[in-house]
Amino acid sequence: MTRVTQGDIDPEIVKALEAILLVAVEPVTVKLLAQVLEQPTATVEVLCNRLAAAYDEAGHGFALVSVAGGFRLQSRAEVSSYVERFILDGQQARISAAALETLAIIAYKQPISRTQISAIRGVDPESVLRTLQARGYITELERSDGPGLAVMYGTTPLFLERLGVNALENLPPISDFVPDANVVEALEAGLRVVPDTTP
Amino acid sequence: MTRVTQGDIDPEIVKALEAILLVAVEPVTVKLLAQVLEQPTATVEVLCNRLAAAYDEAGHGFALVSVAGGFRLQSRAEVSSYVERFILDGQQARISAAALETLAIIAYKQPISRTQISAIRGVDPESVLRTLQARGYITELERSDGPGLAVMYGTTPLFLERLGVNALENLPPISDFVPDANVVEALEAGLRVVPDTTP
Amino acid sequence: MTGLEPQSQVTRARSGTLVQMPYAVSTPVFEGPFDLLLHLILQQEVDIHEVSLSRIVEAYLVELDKMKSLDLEVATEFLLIAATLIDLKTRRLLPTVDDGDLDEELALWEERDILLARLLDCKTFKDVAAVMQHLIERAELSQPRLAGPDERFESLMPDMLEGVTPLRLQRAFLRATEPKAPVSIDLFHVAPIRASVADALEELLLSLPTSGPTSFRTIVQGITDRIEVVVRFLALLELFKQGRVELVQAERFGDIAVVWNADATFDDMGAIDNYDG
Repeated sequence: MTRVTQGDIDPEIVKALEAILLVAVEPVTVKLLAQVLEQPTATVEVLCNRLAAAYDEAGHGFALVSVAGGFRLQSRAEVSSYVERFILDGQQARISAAALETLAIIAYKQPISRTQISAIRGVDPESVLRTLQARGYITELERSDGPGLAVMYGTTPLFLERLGVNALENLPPISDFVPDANVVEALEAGLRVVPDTTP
Repeated sequence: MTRVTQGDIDPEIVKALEAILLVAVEPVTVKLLAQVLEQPTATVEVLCNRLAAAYDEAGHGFALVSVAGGFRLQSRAEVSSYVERFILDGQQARISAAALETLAIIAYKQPISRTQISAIRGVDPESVLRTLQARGYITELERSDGPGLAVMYGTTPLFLERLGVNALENLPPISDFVPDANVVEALEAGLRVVPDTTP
Repeated sequence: MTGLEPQSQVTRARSGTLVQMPYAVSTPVFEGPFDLLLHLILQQEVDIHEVSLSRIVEAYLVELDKMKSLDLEVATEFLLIAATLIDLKTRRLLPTVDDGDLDEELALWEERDILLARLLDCKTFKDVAAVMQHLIERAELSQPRLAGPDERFESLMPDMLEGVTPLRLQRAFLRATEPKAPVSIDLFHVAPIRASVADALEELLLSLPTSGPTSFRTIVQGITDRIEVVVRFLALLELFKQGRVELVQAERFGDIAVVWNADATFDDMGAIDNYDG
């Protein structure tokens, strides 16, 4: 990394930059990077370009590219055939009940954060979000200004397309919901004053 | 990347390996990598380890680690403060002491039933089990053959991932935790039947 | 009770603590009877020579009170352990008594060994849990790559939504958002429990001398709080140990006959008055 940090830049900043780019799921703007790294945007811009060049030169299987107004790591085009094979070999065809529930919550409540989903389902949706995002059914909506603010999720046009629906407004309404019998029964049993264990 | 491909390995394979690791969303087994790269598993194993060492040596902000039975790219711990600032939303809800103790029992005694856990802890673990299952740390294994067909619990790959451990065998041996002599003595003294007549 | 009343209660409960703390189901300082006993012994707050059983009981009651719920399993386990402790204590305080019944003696030893083994188990997994916590904290310093393949590979993704209709999606949403029936819901109406062995002793000392022969079930008749039953049982054991009452249980799980021992002296009464519940 010494080649990247020529001049007066702390090598720690380059390390941090690489770490952030690795964990980022969407392209990261130079502005946001500058904020997190506490560096001038010009410096960050230069660093990103140097890093991209260094990856190219070293012949890594990944590349740092400028896309959609930000920087992101992606696999290198020349080894795409391997990546394709990997995706096809590791695929899982059917959606799980948990994933469908999470997807439904996002569809009806978007924009919604991971914490909010977790509060509704009582389950941390992390791995499900990974899957749904990898399949392109959901996406991170634009983060509000500044680092550390909650990522909000929403559904994609692909999601609507696969569901055969024109627009979100055309999803079946959920306002007239009445709990069905077994739910009411379960709740009633829970509230019974005398437990069933009495002989 | 030349240092990684010393010997007769095609540099293209290392590139492909890096590209696959970059697009993977969970640890990739050496077996799957070998299949996609069309290389012997032994070769892939060596390659992964060399790649991990090369990343360490070059001082990258990311690392290749062996966790939960596979390899994955992750951000380096030493720049965690920057990464945390970048993804505040990703904070895990802390796990309670009760849940952690139950998880420890399951990790070391699996497959284990709810009744068996209850016998060890003196507390019905039902709600804790539900929490742990909801978070994906434990799963129901096959039912035991005995009467009543008790549900048996075991830990999941996600549990290993969260602990940063490669396999159950890599957890510290339980013998390391058997209370030492003075603790045993203190407990024994507390429960002694015959009054202490020694001076 | 109609179907709608409980639902409104549950909704209220959900908007309260349940939803806000989905993982904090129970985080008392002491998680169960072994945990508490382990703590008391290892802190050497209790020397079994002068064991203040009431202190263990009160400490446990305080924890139960904090939990704002009373678990039958917990109460039962606690009762068993308390009984064993009293038995051990009695045996220690009366070393010169000729141990006539060898079976009884062996049974007590066995009880005590089981208790010891369980305490050791408890300690072992407590320590393991601490190490696991450390591992988790260390692992959390590194975040995994989760971005997945970029859009160039989108067409390769199998359609997981095949067969998923808008109606199925709606049902999944309703399933996900429907009020869940928490197990502890039946405890919301329970008022905070106030119970101590000292109070129970006082009550028994007032009633037993004049009541004539009675039984445990009669004493706890009409009492619905399990902990109220527990403290009366412990108070009876205390009186038994002090020779104030005779206890006879004809069969396992049978009722316990309670007979006041009128021959006891007034000195003993003083001792009971000082019982530091």
